[in-house]
Amino acid sequence: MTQFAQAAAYGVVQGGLLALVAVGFSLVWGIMNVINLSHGAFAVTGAYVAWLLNQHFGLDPFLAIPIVAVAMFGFGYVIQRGLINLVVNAPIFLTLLLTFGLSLVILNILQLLFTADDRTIDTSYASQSFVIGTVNVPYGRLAAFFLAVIITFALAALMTRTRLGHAIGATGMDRGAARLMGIRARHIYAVTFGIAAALAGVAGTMIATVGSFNPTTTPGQLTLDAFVISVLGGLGNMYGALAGGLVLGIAESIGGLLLTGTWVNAIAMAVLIATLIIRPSGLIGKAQYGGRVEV
Amino acid sequence: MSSRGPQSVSSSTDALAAILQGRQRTGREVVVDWVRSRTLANSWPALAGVAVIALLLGLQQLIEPGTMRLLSAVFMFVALAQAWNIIGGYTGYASFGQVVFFGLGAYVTAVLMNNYHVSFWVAMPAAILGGVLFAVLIGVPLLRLRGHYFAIATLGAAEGAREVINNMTPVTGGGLGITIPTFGDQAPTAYFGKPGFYVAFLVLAAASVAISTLLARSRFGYAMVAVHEDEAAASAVGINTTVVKVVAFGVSGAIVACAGAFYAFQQIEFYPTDVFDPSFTVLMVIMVVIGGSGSVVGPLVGAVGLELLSQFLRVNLGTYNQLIFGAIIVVVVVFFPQGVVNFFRDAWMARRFSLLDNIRRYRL
Amino acid sequence: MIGRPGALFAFGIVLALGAAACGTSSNTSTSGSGITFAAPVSQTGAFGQAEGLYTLQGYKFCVQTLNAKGGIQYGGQSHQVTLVTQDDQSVSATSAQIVDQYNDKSYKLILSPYGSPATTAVAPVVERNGQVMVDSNGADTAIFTHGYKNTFAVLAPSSTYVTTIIDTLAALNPAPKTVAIIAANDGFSQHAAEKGVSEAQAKGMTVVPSATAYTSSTKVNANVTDVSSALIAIKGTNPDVIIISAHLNEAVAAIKQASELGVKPKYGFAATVAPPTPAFISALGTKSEGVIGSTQWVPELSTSDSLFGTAKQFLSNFTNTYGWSPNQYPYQAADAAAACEALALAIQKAGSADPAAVRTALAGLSVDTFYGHIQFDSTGMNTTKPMYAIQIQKSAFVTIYPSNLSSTPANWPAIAA
Amino acid sequence: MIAEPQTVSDPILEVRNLSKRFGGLWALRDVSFSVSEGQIVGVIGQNGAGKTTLINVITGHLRPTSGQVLIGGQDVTGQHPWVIAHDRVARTFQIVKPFRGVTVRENVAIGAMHGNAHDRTVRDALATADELLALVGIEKHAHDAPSQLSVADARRLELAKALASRPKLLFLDEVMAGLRSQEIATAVELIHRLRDSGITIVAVEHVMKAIVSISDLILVLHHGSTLAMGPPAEILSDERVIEVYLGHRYRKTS
Repeated sequence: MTQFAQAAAYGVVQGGLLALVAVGFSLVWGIMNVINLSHGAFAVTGAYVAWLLNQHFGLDPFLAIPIVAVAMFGFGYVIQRGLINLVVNAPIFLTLLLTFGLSLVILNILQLLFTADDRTIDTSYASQSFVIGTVNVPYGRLAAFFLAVIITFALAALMTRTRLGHAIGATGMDRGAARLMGIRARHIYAVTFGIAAALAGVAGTMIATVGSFNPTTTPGQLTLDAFVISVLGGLGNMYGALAGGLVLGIAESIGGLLLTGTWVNAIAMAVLIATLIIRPSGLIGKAQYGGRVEV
Repeated sequence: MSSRGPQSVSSSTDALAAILQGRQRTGREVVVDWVRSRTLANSWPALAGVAVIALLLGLQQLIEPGTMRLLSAVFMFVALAQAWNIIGGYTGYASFGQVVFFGLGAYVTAVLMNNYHVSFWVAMPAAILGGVLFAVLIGVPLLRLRGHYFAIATLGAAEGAREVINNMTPVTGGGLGITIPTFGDQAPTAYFGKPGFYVAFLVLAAASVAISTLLARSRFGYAMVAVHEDEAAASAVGINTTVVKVVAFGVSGAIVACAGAFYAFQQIEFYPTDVFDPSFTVLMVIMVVIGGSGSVVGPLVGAVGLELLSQFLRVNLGTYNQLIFGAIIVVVVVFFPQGVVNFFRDAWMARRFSLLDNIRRYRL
Repeated sequence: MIGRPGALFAFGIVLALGAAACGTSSNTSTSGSGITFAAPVSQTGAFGQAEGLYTLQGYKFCVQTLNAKGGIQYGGQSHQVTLVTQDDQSVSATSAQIVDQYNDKSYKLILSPYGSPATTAVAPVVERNGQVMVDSNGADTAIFTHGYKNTFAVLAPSSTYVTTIIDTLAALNPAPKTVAIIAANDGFSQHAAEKGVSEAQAKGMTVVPSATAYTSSTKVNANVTDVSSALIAIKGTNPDVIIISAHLNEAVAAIKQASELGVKPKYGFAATVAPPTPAFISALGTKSEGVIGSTQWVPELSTSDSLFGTAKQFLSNFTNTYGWSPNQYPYQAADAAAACEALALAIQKAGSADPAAVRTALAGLSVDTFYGHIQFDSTGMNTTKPMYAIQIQKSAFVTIYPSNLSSTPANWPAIAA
Repeated sequence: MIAEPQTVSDPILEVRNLSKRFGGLWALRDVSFSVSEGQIVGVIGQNGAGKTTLINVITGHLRPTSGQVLIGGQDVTGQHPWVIAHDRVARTFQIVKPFRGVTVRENVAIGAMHGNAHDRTVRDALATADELLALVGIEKHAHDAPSQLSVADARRLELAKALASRPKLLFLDEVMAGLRSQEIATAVELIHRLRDSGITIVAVEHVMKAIVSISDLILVLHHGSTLAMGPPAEILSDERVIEVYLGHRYRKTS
């Protein structure tokens, strides 16, 4: 029972971290119909920015978040405006291939700059935990969890309450109509991708703080997680990533306790497939923006 | 109520009625007609195919065994790309988990040969059968999903299958890997060696190209295209879309499983992470899309071109090779979004070779 | 609709040209009395800028040193050595393909790629081609169970990685009474854990939560960054020491997540291959303090050879050449240099670079080197060579076992009570 | 069941109490009618009256919430579309659905090589396609991509595709919408020819004049329910139809 409670608690905070990884990916997919295979590369790039700030200026990773977000927004904006916009109307495979090639380029550059060594941002508190009964709740992942919740609600507010959000939503639903309303799709897409890149960077920073990262195995894992969570939660829904992340986090944590060895990974995939078959629109259901699903 | 209809049918002799009557031809007539219709002009793809195989068998006499191994890899990717194109290109169901058949084929072969000392020539057909059965098993539920959902579900199937193999340690060796006995009298089938595998993979590639070509020109090929374009319209003209999708998935899975069987025997020792490596799927997709999906030549060009390019860069650029490979993918996607082969075919027909047209087509 | 299979003929030509282009190696062989060592190395992919690079540095350093000392002497002549390498992109099948292509060029003397999986894939190729390989970084005992005659490993096999840790712990004061073992689901880690459990029991330690937990509840997938389920299985069993038989990712995750989950071993952590690498310290920061690791080589070794001198001299020369800190150096480079040296010594002994003669010489080799004693048993393993243990103290590797090589005492218990 | 004697008026299509609900909305409610072989039946109604839903449910593209569909006396309720297509039933789509990746000719050939009375080879199907393209008058576009067709020609392609599967019962979903009067005249003539060749036709139309002039029977749908059913003359004089559906505009134009 103690173990069960511990697994559940850890699953929740871990789920928050996973949600943080997925939220930007889900946004880009929902709005632009682009499966961004370089999402993990963006997260790791953000992690390196935070790591450099920490190494050279001793900046705390939480304080680095705004800087990372701004830097990654700029990077994402430029990549979308200068590159992805060139093929954004093409069938989805092409954007998929483009972002795959892009991630190869980014990750190999990172590898040459920083080597493939694992890195971490060392803080005195992130791996500490407070105790409730016999259950340990780690501060770092708890912070990531709250960050995920805050970002999700902030994003929801942005999408529903602001002009920018309406413009993004309108562009996601019908680009032609959006253009008639005077929305500059090129700019809006770039802003959307910039936001997603910034969110990826924030997720990367958190991963660097609570765990470790490298430019070889981390990015692929993050992209895969984001992919699974986005579908699980439901595409084009602002709360989808949060729901998907939490479900995956808790399922893996409790499943890992109940099943021996690494069977939990097989079970997780079975659950994913079952979800898709039974409820293809995801756990949350109806798309609130964009959410065009086509090949 | 009117009773004109039936009377007019009997009296009408117009063209429409003739069409509606249909063509009642016997199988014999069809065959005879087909044989008569064969000319040098319309048989040239088959002749060219035979000539290329002969050329490649001749080439084998000129090259070193290590180069044969490199070309074996090229042939294998030709088969994998053709297989992916059948489900992803023709039928329009983008499988992101096609490597699952590769891994299953490899493991069925290795388990049979290692645990039960079965001949490769029994294990390989068993691997193909396993691929087909698995395709039907997961295809029936998953092929109801469209687009991304199908993609992620197949990805999940591949990841899940790898974990199952990983945990069935008593049978598969799990994460400890598996070895096909090939030395001395332990070997159930004598190892092919590099020349043998060159021929084996060449035959596999040729067979996959032939299957793809024949499918493309058959009624089934048109059914796959119809399913790709519009399932409602396809089913309205009497195409059983479920059967078409499952069969296409099964044929694709069979080819990939067969490639996995040969690969397993060639490698001798391997781990689940080697043969369920998602980068095989990624390469299949890249080769098909960059070559040009939905055709026979596109995946062929994509597979040969990219595998040779990748090897060339690897040998000559050292540390920078994957960086440059990635950059080339980006450039090709931007300038040839419809695939290299489709671009040159369309450009040749329109006599207009403008890369800017390509960019204009898909940019925002 | 469906395109015509056009220009099929062109493919034959493209294939022929392409094959020719890809077959061209980036390095050229020397003529005359030169000898070529050929190695598939990882320059890109997972090991590209890490272990693969360290291995490559070890090979390069060895060949440079060899040539600077006049090459390999036999038959009254000196023979310069050329090192030929090709990137395998950290893919085992590519390693095997490269070795096959080396055979076309009559490169018969092979140095292994990095890691057990790649070495496992290359060994049968070497066997079939009549090449001979000295293995520097593939420790999985499974490599040596297939009766291959042409593969020789200078490093101690996987079976010693955890047993050495157990022996180290048993010699410490206080010696742990209970240990927990987390093991990755790969051959190398599982074999190491299996031997470790029996060694622990032989030393009177109890393995918690159970002796077979490393195959079930504390088994984790290789290369994962979340091992929380294994830690939760350990939580409550209160082991004195947690041993991680895995690679870098799992070891780093285990130590970080143990802190998060309040899984606190009474004395400290130990791990197999991760601690004696600079990356371990960079990935864990201050949490790497006090972690014990088993290693193939320490610079305090008393043996020496005419090529590299003493172990200490090797360390200072190598770290100067490649810009490493003498406190944080990659032991993989020492493995690699030792493999290269063993090959050179065998050639010298055989008086020939003929692979069959070199193979025979390797089989009968028995020498002391900077790396320790090198002698192969009938399966090709260097079973005479023990492993050692280091502890990370103030971000530096400190040798703590065996005691005769240790100048600084272990910081123990590593975790403050 | 006792086998009834075969008569000319034996219904080829019988719809019994058909209902279809989307969420809280009844797209079809308790619709019943039957069609005899050789008839032309017109289905009219406002936007959202349930006309297309009716075709979709009968041809198997949607499952009915309740009710039955019998084709040639066989219950086909809830069958897959291709099963129904194999009963020699064909349809066109209001929003044309050409197979975009292939030529106009191949589009029609796909129709001819599947279904119940299909051609056995691709060559035969292409020959059938050529004949049908000539029949509907777009033979000069045979090798074009469907996207290059005009609206009227795209509708012709849709019709040729449906005919290629050699139907006995054909559903036409607004084949005359958006056509100019000359084109409508051609279409009307074509529908007559189809019927004369033995095809039973159920045509959903907005273009009142044309459909009324050729139909044997008119079904008027209103909010998913049957408002009226009968011969054209009866329908045109039906006060409810005039008030509720046809409105003043029709009276004006006629």
